[in-house]
Amino acid sequence: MTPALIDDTTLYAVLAPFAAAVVAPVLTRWFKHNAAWPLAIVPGLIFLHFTGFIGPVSHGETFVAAKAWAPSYGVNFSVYVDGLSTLFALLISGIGTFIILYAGGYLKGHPQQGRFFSFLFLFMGSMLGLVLGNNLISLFIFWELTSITSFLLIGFDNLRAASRRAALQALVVTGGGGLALLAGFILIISATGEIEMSVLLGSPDIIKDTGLYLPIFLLVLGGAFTKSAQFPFHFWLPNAMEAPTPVSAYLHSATMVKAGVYLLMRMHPLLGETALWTTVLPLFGGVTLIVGTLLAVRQTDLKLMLAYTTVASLGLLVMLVGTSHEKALEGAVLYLLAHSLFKGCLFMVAGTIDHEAGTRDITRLGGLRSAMPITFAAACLASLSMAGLPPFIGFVAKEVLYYGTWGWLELGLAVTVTAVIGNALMLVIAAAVAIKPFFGPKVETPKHAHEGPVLLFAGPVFLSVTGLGLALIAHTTGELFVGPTLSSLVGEFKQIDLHLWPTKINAPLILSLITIGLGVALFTQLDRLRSLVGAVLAAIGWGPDKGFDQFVCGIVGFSGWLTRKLQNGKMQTYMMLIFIFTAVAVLLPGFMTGSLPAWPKLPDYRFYEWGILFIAVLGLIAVLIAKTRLTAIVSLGIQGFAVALIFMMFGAPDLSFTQFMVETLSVVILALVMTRLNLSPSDHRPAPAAFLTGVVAVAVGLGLTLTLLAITQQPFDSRLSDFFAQYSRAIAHGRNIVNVIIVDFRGFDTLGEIAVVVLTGLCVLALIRVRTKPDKDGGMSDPGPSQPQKVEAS
Amino acid sequence: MRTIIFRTIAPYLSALMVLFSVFVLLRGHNEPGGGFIGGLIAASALAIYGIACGVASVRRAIVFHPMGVSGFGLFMAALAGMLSFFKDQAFMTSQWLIFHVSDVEVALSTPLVFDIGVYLVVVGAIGSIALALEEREAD
Amino acid sequence: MAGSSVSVDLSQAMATAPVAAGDWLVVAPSLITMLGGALCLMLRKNTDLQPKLGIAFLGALVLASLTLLVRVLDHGVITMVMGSWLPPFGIAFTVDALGATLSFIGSIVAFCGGLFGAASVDSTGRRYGFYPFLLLLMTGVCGAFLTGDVFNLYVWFEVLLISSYGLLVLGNDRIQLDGAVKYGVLNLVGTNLFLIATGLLYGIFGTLNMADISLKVAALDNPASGTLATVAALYFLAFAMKAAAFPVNFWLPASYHTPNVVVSAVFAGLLTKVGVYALIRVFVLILPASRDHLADLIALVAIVTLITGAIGALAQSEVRRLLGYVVIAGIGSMLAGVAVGSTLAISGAIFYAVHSIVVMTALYMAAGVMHMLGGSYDLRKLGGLYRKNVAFAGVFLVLGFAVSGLPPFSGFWPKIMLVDAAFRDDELRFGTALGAAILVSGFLTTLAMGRVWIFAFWRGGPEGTPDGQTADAVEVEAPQLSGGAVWLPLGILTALVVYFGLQPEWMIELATQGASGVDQPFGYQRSVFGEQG
Amino acid sequence: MESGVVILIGLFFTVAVYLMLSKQLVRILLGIAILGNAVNMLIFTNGRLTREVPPLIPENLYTPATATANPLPQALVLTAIVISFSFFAFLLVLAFRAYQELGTDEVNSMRIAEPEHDQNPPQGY
Repeated sequence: MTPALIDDTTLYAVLAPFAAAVVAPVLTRWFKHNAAWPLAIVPGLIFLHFTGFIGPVSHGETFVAAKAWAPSYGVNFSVYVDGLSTLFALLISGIGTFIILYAGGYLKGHPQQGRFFSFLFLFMGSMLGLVLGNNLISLFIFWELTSITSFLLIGFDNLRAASRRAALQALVVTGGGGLALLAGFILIISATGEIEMSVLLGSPDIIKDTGLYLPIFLLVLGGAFTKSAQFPFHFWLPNAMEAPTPVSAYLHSATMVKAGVYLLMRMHPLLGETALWTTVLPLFGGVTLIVGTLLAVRQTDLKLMLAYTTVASLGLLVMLVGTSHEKALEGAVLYLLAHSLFKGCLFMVAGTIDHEAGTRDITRLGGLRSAMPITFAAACLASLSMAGLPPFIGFVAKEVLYYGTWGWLELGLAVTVTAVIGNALMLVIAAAVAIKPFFGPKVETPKHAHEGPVLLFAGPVFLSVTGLGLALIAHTTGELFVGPTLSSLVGEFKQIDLHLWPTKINAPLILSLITIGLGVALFTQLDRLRSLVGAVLAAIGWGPDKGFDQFVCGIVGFSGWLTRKLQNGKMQTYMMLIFIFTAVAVLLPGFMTGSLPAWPKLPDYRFYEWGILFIAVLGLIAVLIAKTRLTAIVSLGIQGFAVALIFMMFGAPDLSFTQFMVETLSVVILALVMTRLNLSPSDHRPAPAAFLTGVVAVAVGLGLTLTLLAITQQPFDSRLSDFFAQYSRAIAHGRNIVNVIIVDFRGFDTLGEIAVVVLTGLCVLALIRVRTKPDKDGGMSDPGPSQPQKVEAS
Repeated sequence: MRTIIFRTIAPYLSALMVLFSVFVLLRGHNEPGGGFIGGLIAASALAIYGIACGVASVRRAIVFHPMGVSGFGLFMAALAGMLSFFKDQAFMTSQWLIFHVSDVEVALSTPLVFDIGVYLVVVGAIGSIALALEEREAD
Repeated sequence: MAGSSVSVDLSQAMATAPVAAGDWLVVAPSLITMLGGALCLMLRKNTDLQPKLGIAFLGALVLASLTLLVRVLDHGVITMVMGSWLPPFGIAFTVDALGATLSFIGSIVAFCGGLFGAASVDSTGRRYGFYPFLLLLMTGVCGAFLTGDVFNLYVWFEVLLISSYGLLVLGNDRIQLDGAVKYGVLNLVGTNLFLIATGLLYGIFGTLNMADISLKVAALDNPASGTLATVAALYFLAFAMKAAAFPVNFWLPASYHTPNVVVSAVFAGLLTKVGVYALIRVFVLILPASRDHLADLIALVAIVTLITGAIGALAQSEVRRLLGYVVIAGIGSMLAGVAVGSTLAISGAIFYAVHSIVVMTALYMAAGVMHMLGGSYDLRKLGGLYRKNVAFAGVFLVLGFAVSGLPPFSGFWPKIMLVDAAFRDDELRFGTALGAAILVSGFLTTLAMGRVWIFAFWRGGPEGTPDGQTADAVEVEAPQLSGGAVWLPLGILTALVVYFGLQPEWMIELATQGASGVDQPFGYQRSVFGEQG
Repeated sequence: MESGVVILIGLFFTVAVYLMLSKQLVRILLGIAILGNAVNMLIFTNGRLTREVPPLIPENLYTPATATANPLPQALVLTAIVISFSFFAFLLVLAFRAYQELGTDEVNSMRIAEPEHDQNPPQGY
């Protein structure tokens, strides 16, 4: 199955939403909310483009298209079209079309509607890039882009703290997982040397053979589980309900949260079917399924109920993928399809109810059946599918998945029981969502409820009807969508035979009946179940959601504590550390590499030369113990002049003169400054501090002495100086070699040096002439870029 | 400090020092000396003059702001190295113009111009620092 | 030649072949800025002319360094020895892809700083040398990037250091004086360590030319031991200080938030990167054996710098101080590249340096705009900026994501290159930990930048504004910002961030060329000494 | 020839570091001045020492008649002297201004840029 190379149209299809994102605000400015109609054409066309792949893909063909992006690093912008990516691309663009329409109605009149469209399109493009991505790096880029764009979408209602929190939470959780995924991908690339998914899939054992399977598996899982909200990372998903409903309907049906499931499905041929895979995935998936459904039961907010069932569904999908059993995988594909359709529809319904009635709390809703007949119909169809009743696609999915779990030997029973309980609870929620708001007596709602405009009901109707239609033509559905996708999952071409109605009474059918019975029973006890779950959660009193707050709060607090310890504001500490490192740097290598100098011979200095050295030492000691500023200044001068004499002693008159002048000027400036700077020059160092600083100082001095001795005991390469001596007069016309070096041989140093001198003059001028402005707020002044004019002193 | 004697001799002393500094500058290529040391001497001259007769009179005497002089010195030094551009040689390749004026050899060269630039930079910058500090002293 | 000279064979001492005018590009960045700085200084009192003149020279600098880069890419490494003296006797400027790239990006940042300064530096600031300081700072920066002589490198370090002192104290606020004392003393110690190491190196080899030293080092039997080991340790300490690597980074958080924000912006972009550049130049080109020797230590320093930097950012509520720590975290990434030392790692470090130069400058400028719009740098007092200026909010978001290393912005590519290189390194004891630290640091930075965005932009107003509402102050029309001088530089830099993110190929190629230029130094050496070298 | 001066240089470094580890700015400055001298002598010594023969070429010759002191380190030190003097002058004035404005000469009490009671950043979202 070598993929065929196709033209770039598919690449442009991925980029089209990004272009639409640019146009959207403009169109919205012109057409207001009706801009949704022209904008919806974009995903519509993308959908059409991908329908073209359905036929060939169902025959087992695959395609790639690629453009070089960063070829020096092996990164291409490339797509890989097979059953799995086609299914996802169709869901993303298909549901996306209706989400755009729905957003047009839902945010009608909102001042930032254009921006909202933009964000949606950006997200759509990222999602398409993700599911079609062939190059691991470009796949990852789109993966992170979905995190970024969902951050913007979830926080769209930015003035509310809850929205901001949810957005940050989504970013932190999915972004953090993304880093794990990146690490995993980089490991794959460096271990296998391959970067294209299609190539990797061509040799399924390539990762398992590297010996890095475990870290890669864990890191990829880290990405997938956070994105697909597996327990214990599930908490960000319900919180993301703070976003406007179109966002929830899109992100939580077929896109964002399915990205993790997509990744697991995509990597299944590479990472699946190992003991690790078939243990870890069912375990986390199962727990997520049960936790999700139970938490859903507790809610009374329509959107939150749906959000938690989304968590549960994702758990179910992960569990099924985790079995690595072919029939269960088939069930997963079908359930994925069914879930995308009914969940997308139900979210939109919830949003419409909220929009039209002013609330989405099921305890405050009722009897909307007659006021909103079309919405009601759509809600019924979708929740029947969700409940897993015939003749809907949800039913078909459930049959197949039971078949798969039941037939799976290892942990079949546990998985089946988990699935049954989960599905029963799912049925409870489905019933609650469809029945509570619409049936019963009419309840007074904040807004007078009536049917929404076509923009609002087009999506729900279409999606729910599709859910019905796909079930009615089950065989074709299986042939065109499920089979090809399953082929991608198992890594070989599969054709399946799907029926709506079971042909005989078998285990799955019985399990279905048990599920329905259990579900109906639980639904009658919904209120008691709800208070029970509530009581249990109250007893636990902690959840990962609270944990997130503690994490952020904790890390900020810890950072503050640590930073104030490390950067304590005391320059003495800073200096101390730096000189300790200096001492280490000058002492340690010498001792470690054994390059200590030989014991020095007593130099044959003359009497007066010893005298000069002695004066220098005297000056140093005097500076060290100086008690008054006059002695300090004078003794500083003494050591400086002694240095000048040393230069003279070793044949450096230029140096000596300059040192002499510089030292004089230093002393003069010091004296000028010190008359103003009223200092008590006695050193208030307590004995331990004096000892410690003394040790450091001696260590630095000793280290440098040893190094310098070692170097000067080696022979010297005087090539440079010989050259200068030879050509100083002959070519450069100067008899003072030092001066010739300064102005000619190494004149560029001097140019830099005089720049330093000029700058020093200017610095001092800037320091002295500009008068400090009084602080506005005592201490912590806040100098802005647009400061008031400073007073000048002269 | 500001005794009458000091104030009287300071201008002459300063003038003498400036003269000496120019001498040191010019002989630098062949004997100990050069732009730096010359500049430092001249800056000291300005400082002494300033202490004796006040900063204002120094400023009047040198016409330009010392930082301007310093900037000009830098400009000149950098330009001096660029002449070689026109001879297709590398930056700072020295150019010499040597001619004889009645037995005295006079050498004009880019290193000399460069050294004068150095001199001006040092006079300007160090002089500016000294004057600024002295001015601070006065108020 | 006049009659007073003896006959000498010039070709023994000097390069006699004519120098192509194009080779003068090597010194053009230094000369343009130096002449410009001198001119601005002479016209110091004309505060209206200063910005125009300064920006014109900075524009010329951008053009010159771009042309230089193009020429280096066409011709390979270019060397020009000042005074035409044969290397290693004269001072050589040897420009390879690494130096040319950094000097080009640095010039852009300086140009943007010059523009921004026209809006944010008042006439006193201009009078007391903003433009001369900025121009001469660039003399130092470009000189450091382009020179091929160790002592000359020291001189340029000092030029940029003293210019930075001037910029830092410009305005003389109390907080500035406080910051300047710490910055001044600590950095002076750093450059003195550099000078000591250079002096010792001269004592060992008797030469100062980098290519010459690298040849001599390569000829040694055991190039990582003896006194050379001490020199390497000193160089590492000195450059780590310059680069603000933990635990010798104190000067940066103590001072970067004190000056005028445009000064912080230019500092954040350029100063620390010069230290990183010097590390790459010295440890990869000249002392490769010492790098191998110190690799584990460098890796450890990189890890700690990455983490403490990001942690420090989380601990701040003053935006500029926060950004200061983000700079430090970025230094950790570049050090990681030096620690790993493969071509991929070095090119990652170079790309990261380019990214960091651009994005950090832009972020500080953005902080300045936040202050202009919101009246404060404090996260507690900021809020509602999203409502006040959406375009600016978008710019900030892009920069925030870029600095966190999220795609599709400039920080992403060097990050994956560095992580990849770290994971591949089998010799390094902390290879995996190093890669992980880069990722974790990015994660923490995301959190820090996300919090800035949430507080300063999304929130309705300063602390205390009721949930779901906007503060009255936010509703007030935003103050008129002085147009192009603010938005143009911010726009240019943000555009670069996006461009490097979406079209990384050019920069990856440049960085790879830069990296192979230092880790296979034949081209560099040949450029200095000709074929026989 | 070098050993005596080398030991003196070590002493210079020791005194400089000891002074720079003081908390009084003026002592730190004295330390900086001495550090500059120490570094200059270190470079000078690295070029090896020769007694009393300055690197000058006699008027009648084109190269020095005898072995002279090594001119290159002298030139380097000349550059370094001027630079370290510049920095010293700047820091001196800076210290004076800091004392004037901040009212203290103890570096540990200079806490405007990094205030002592620095609060943690805001919590919440």
